[in-house]
Amino acid sequence: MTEKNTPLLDELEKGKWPSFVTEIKRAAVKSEAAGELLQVLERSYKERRGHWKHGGIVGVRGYGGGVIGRYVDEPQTYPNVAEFHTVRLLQPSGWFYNTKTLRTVCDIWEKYGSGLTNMHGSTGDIILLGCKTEHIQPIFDEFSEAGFDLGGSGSCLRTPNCCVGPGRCEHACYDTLEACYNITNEFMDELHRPMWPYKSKIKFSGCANDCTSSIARSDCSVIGTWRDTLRIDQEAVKEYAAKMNIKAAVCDKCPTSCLTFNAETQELSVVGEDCTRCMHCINVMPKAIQPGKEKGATILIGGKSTIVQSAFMSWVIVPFMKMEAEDDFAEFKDLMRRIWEWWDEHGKSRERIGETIYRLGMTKFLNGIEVAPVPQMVFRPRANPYVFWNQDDLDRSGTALDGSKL
Amino acid sequence: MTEKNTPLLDELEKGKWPSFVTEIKRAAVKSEAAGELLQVLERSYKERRGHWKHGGIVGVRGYGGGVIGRYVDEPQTYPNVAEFHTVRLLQPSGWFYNTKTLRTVCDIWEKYGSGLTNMHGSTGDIILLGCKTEHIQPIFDEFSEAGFDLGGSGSCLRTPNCCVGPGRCEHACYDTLEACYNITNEFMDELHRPMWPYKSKIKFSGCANDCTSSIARSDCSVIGTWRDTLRIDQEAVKEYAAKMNIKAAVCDKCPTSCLTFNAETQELSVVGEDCTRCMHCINVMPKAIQPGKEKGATILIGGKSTIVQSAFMSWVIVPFMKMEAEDDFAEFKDLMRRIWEWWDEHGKSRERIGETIYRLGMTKFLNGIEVAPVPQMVFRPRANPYVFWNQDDLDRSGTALDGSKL
Amino acid sequence: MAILDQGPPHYKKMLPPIIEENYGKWKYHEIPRPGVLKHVGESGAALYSVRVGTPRLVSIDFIRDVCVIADEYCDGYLRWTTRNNVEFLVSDEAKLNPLLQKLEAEGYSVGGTGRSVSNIVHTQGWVHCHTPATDASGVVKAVMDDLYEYFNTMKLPAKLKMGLACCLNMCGAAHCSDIAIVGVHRTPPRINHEVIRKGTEIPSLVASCPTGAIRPDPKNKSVIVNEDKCMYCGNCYTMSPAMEIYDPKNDGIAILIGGKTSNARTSPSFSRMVIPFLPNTAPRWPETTEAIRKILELWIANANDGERVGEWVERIGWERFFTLAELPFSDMLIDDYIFSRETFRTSAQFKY
Amino acid sequence: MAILDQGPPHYKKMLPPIIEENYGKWKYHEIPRPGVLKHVGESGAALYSVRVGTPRLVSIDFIRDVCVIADEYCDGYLRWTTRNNVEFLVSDEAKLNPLLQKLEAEGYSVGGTGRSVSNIVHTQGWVHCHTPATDASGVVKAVMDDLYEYFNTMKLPAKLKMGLACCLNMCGAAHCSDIAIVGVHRTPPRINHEVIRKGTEIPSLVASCPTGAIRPDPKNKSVIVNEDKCMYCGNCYTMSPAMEIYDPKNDGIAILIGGKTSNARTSPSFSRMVIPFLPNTAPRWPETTEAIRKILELWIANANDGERVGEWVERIGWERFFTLAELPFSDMLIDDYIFSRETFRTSAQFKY
Ligand code: SRM
Ligand code: SRM
Ligand code: SRM
Ligand code: SRM
Ligand code: SF4
Ligand code: SF4
Ligand code: SF4
Ligand code: SF4
Ligand code: SF4
Ligand code: SF4
Ligand code: SF4
Ligand code: SF4
Repeated sequence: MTEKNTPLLDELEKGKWPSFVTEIKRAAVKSEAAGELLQVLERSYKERRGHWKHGGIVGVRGYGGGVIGRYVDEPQTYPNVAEFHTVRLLQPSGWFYNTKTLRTVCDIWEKYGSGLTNMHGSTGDIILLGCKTEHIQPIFDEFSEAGFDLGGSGSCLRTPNCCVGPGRCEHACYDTLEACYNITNEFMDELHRPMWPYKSKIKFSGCANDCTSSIARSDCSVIGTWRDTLRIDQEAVKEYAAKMNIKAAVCDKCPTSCLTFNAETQELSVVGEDCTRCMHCINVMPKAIQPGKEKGATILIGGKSTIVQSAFMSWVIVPFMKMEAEDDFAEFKDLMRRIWEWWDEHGKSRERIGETIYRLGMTKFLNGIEVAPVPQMVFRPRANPYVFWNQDDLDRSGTALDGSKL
Repeated sequence: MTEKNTPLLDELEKGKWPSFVTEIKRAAVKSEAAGELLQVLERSYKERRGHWKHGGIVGVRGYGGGVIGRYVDEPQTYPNVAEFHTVRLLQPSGWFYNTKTLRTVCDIWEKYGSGLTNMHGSTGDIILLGCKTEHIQPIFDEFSEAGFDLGGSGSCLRTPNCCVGPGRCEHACYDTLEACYNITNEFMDELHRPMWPYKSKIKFSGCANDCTSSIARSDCSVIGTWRDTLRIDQEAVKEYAAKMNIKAAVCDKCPTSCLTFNAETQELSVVGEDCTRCMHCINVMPKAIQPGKEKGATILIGGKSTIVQSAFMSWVIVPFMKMEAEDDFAEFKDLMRRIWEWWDEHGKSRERIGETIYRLGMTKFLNGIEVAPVPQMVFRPRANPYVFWNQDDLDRSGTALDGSKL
Repeated sequence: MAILDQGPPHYKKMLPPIIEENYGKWKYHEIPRPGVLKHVGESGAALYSVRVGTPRLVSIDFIRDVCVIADEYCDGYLRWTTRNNVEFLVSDEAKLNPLLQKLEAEGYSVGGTGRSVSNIVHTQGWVHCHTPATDASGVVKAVMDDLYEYFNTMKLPAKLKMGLACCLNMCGAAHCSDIAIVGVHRTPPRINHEVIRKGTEIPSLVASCPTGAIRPDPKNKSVIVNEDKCMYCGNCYTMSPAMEIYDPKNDGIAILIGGKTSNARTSPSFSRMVIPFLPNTAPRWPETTEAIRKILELWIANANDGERVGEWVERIGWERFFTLAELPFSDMLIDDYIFSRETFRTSAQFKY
Repeated sequence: MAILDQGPPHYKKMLPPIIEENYGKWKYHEIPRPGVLKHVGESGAALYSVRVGTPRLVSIDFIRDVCVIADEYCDGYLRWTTRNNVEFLVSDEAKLNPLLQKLEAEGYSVGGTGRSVSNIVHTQGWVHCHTPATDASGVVKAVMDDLYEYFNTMKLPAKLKMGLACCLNMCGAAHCSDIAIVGVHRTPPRINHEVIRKGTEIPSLVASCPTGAIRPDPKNKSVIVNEDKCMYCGNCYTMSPAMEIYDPKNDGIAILIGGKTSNARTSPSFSRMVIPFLPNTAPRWPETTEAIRKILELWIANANDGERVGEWVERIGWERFFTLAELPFSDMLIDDYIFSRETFRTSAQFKY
């Protein structure tokens, strides 16, 4: 390995925050590719531009994605990163690990790759950063052997992810870890064999705090909620009352003003039907308030980032759905199949589902997936009177000249 | 005049609200056209459809608009309304009249027309409803003689209107009556000779209560406001305090929570810089609170109704402009000329200015009319990063590789 | 020879002396009783304005009648409001009650001030326009008759501003009203190819369609309408008489609510559709009057003090409104036009 | 032969016994000190999670190091968070302090809980992508170094969630962050006609441009870019390597603020641009760290208790924010894309 100066990058080893430069240097001790990456990067820092080319198509037998091809723009100068592909591995739900599993990842990656990883990629995968084309298949084979599988890339279902949920959170309204695991497994074909207009993402958050940012980061956002009324433990309320101003910190910030703290009785009451389950009061007083008993999730569709039509946030399609392992998440899976089918049929190439729905109208989408419209889907009804009518509706509502129904 | 049955319309003479049917019948006593209108209308009520055709081009010498051509679809059956055109007359500012003027209107209209009017049209004109083609010029000549002029129609400046303002309202922040009068006179050519892509409207409201609904109903909305802080008369506050709950009715409803009522001192205080001049507190306590001293108007552009791109409300272009008769409203007139010029150059046929700005971007518009962007123009900045850069800006902000400015 | 460009009559000639004297120097107002405004100047002078409802479509006899009254009680001065009400301008307090008695005796409707229903801003309808989907004056008459008790009292939670437009051109500017009554067509235009060939500018006609439903048919020297794309806005008919769109069986009324234009408290807002269709049951539109009354009474029963319709609905949430109003929600109420996205609920917050 | 479609490793195998036992039965949590979460189950059992910052781009040595620690203090169990922090899962309270001491001794960064700055969600940048307008890891390092005092304390008004994306593809999903750092190009793509001719699918390339700036040039078997229409999104470059868009002199960073994704109190919201450009001054981006610190300190000084950045700005108004922040407002910050209309101030309400 050639030792080269990296004065600019060295600046990024200063300071208190852990340094990725240090990490690359550590990898470089064992990997020439990692060493060369450092040089390419130093050059980028000097020239203020990237040096990677578009990825060609690389992959493993049987799958259409899971590996991102990457090539340096001057292969002669940097032969060890001439090919420097990324392997995406499906992470365990909630990014829980035992050390044995992690060491297996390290060992296989040490054998074939740069020794560099992202824990984790922004979509959720274990990202193995930098390997040669010839090693892709062996890497996959060994990981497969060890119980791993590839994540998504291309126009397919991307690797779903989920919040820690019932694993460690009192707020979880459904089993995010199981849902993510079960549903990822259900849609293996959709994940591994790109065949849609574009990518599609699912993220599972156990409650409206949305710790996976699913509403912004996924085409389908599954956000835990409840149908009945939140539960208040008045004893615990009194304990909180002793140390905080419940009215100011909780009641006054409730978006629907449906909480009242009675200073005299020291009791907190809620108008259940007005609560929009925003989680605020529960967040501030987790010992005293908890979600209702009838739990499930809201399903929202359409989230994505900026390109092309603007960033979209997901919007409500199903206000409340039971999400139960007992019935194998059947209702959700069934819905997703209908949604993807509709999108597959109507979406243009490189058009995310949110954009397709926006282009064709929510009405067409709802009809297509056979979901009945409810006011929860919108903040407010349309302001324009540009309604489409079909013959059925006309027949039902038209009036003959004598005033009788048609 | 043939007496005919109008059983359906007769139903609309019942009830407490004054009846337009009664009015048509009154006119029908003297006007055969009004009598026939009644019959056409009865038929419309029976058949549930209109019986008027598209207007042809009718008008007076020297003007391109001011009269709306209207023809019945069965001229043989209804010869007296075969031609039934509308004449639009410019109303006096604020729809103030002396009875002499009104009688003049009646007399001339009795002579030539149906004797039916709209007091007033939705844009503001005196609407004279129904006359023959041959009478248009004589009607105009006589009205002209009597000091009247035609209003707008077609792709021109439409008849501006204004609220009662300083004439009878304590809230008026500028002289709406004078502004409307003066500015209408200034733009006589723009009003009488259609030459733009489409219609353009101006409405003048003396304060943010916007009693002309200018923000929704006009391409240019001139809404009175002030620059300094509203004025509070603490004695009057105390009087109100005796009969109402100031905190609940005023302070709690202030959109910026900038009002505080001190129950002890019975005094009301405002954080002037936080006030957005919404008028609420002044509306509720007009004896105690009044606008600041430095008065003027906010200029907003783009309002229009539904067709084509959706209804638009006007948006802020100039947060504060002095509107003074002393300087002949020079700044405003100058701005309007620049705005119309830009629109005339860039607007498509039948495209309201709000739509042109939306299509081309506010940036292009602001540059075109040489108005500097300020944050008051938007509720919030852009969410997408799709910024256009020009060479000047690049030159100012680019960086050479050694880190120095370009 | 007519004088061109002389502009409107000068308003100054129309102002009663009390206004000339107190011009721009009004201090405050009170509403001593429904329909009567008392404006007090810095000088202490008091002007009483008595507001009288009109059908807007009036005969010259009506105008002459009010002139007679104005001469007797107002020194010959009166005005009209932005909502087509007459205001008698009384400078002499002694004449106020006599005027009110006179008006009562003659059957005039005094009201429309403060927390009341005022006159409905409206349009031509079958009386004078070529594109209406419903009548204007008739619907307004039916609705105002029904709501009369709210015109001559001030017992509403807040002002109620209504607008009616007989077609989507919205000449009644109903798009920002507390309650908007909008005439709607519901079937595509019927093309009269003859008329088109006789001189319609086809490119303009094609361009007029907001949804791109019209395309040229060069073979026929006419156009074709893709009926699936048409949402019956009638803009093509405005452009060309060849695109007749009225349809007695299917035209009718849509109700939108919750708009406002004042900036008081909340920013101005658009009205939102809550009923996509009510039939054109002339002469008295009972379905429409009933639907409006129901919404209005729900608002009265549920709004906080001073809350306009839209402020109330926004506070409780539109989903709750539909439950309370027992109105069916359908896909027709979901926006699918250019700015639809901002109406989609991009939030996990909602009521059931 | 590899097994296909076997899916992710089963999470159940990764859960420490205390989690298995209290799965779905957690009762509440506390944050005893920055970086430490204490979750208490209905059973009374307590699980301590110790959160440690990472650069995300880590070597296998790093992973092995944390494994050693997890073996010693956590029975071999640990997890990563949605923001790329490691969480050591301590079931035995006795091991908590020793673990914290160990982490301190080894130089790990404990923090990121509650009202702190957590790790910055970010992307590849110059390390591994072909379209970046700036680096990812380097900027993050510079910013986190600068804000370190807010990572290992909980003295902010509320949580601060940052995101970085090195190009408009926004892989860092920065579009709904309290503070978003976005790499931006500012000059149009340079067309390599050779490469296009060699096999770019021209219709797709043309279709890829959001503003319609690209049109086919059949004569040259290539395309033409209307530079006036190009806003440098780079989508064409994503489609085809022939449209190179990096530009060392003009690439840089834009700052957007005020987004959030939680539904707590307010609905999720997009971040909004407040600084259109800061230069790419590698290796430590001082202009960027300074700009962010200024905004952050302004927020600290002015926000109410518990108010996220966007909640604060919406309360005071964006116009006031620009005044307080002393940031220049320019036309670049005014939206001119599809949903621009909803950003225009259609109201007479504003602050000066
Ligand atoms: C690796 C990763 C960034 C990271 O450092 O973590 C990544 C890297 C790339 N993304 Fe991404 N995206 C990654 C998460 C995201 C996310 C965030 C998320 O999933 O939560 C987004 C925004 C959310 C969304 O999906 O809208 C995202 C939005 C995009 C887009 C724009 C998509 C759009 O519809 O707007 C592109 C462009 C494209 O697909 O052509 C893109 C494309 C790319 C490509 C493949 C570049 C390209 O055009 O070929 C990048 C490969 C870089 C490389 O060579 O390593 N990436 N990408 C993330 C995937 C890791 C993983 O699998 O765990
Ligand atoms: C008379 C009047 C209604 C009334 O009963 O008061 C009216 C009547 C007509 N309007 Fe209007 N508009 C009238 C005020 C309005 C308003 C309200 C306003 O000005 O405050 C609007 C909505 C505000 C706006 O400008 O956006 C309005 C928006 C339209 C439009 C749609 C314009 C748009 O950009 O969306 C059209 C269509 C057109 O211009 O082709 C239209 C067209 C028409 C035409 C000329 C029909 C046509 O297409 O030929 C109507 C003639 C009816 C007739 O024969 O009497 N009218 N029109 C109003 C004018 C009276 C006056 O001068 O005082
Ligand atoms: C006479 C008139 C102006 C004119 O030049 O003709 C007028 C006159 C007054 N308006 Fe108005 N407004 C008039 C149309 C409007 C309109 C436009 C409209 O109705 O189409 C609006 C905006 C409507 C909207 O928001 O949708 C309007 C929104 C207001 C408001 C704000 C109400 C609110 O809280 O949202 C006030 C303040 C108040 O009443 O507290 C106000 C207040 C007033 C005051 C109290 C002002 C004053 O101190 O003199 C006047 C008596 C109001 C009353 O009737 O109780 N005026 N006012 C208009 C009477 C119409 C009518 O005959 O009913
Ligand atoms: C560990 C993690 C989930 C995971 O599966 O990895 C997590 C865990 C918790 N979150 Fe979260 N959140 C996590 C990412 C998020 C995200 C997504 C993100 O950061 O990209 C969000 C949405 C961000 C946004 O709104 O923009 C998020 C919004 C919240 C909120 C709402 C905050 C607010 O008021 O807006 C709460 C409630 C609270 O803290 O009061 C919350 C609360 C919590 C609680 C207290 C839940 C609990 O009772 O266990 C956990 C500890 C929070 C803490 O750090 O103080 N969590 N949380 C994530 C830690 C990321 C990190 O390393 O910093
Ligand atoms: S989204 Fe809710 S359930 Fe999931 S970790 Fe966050 S707070 Fe807990
Ligand atoms: S969850 Fe939110 S809406 Fe419901 S009571 Fe608590 S703070 Fe209010
Ligand atoms: S807009 Fe203002 S100034 Fe004009 S009449 Fe209404 S309240 Fe008075
Ligand atoms: S005018 Fe409006 S914003 Fe200003 S103090 Fe009064 S209520 Fe508040
Ligand atoms: S709303 Fe339509 S139908 Fe009614 S007057 Fe205006 S253009 Fe004519
Ligand atoms: S009615 Fe409207 S949508 Fe239908 S064809 Fe005509 S212009 Fe197009
Ligand atoms: S944000 Fe852009 S440059 Fe950065 S990793 Fe994603 S695609 Fe590549
Ligand atoms: S950079 Fe974006 S806007 Fe410019 S040509 Fe390419 S796709 Fe079009």
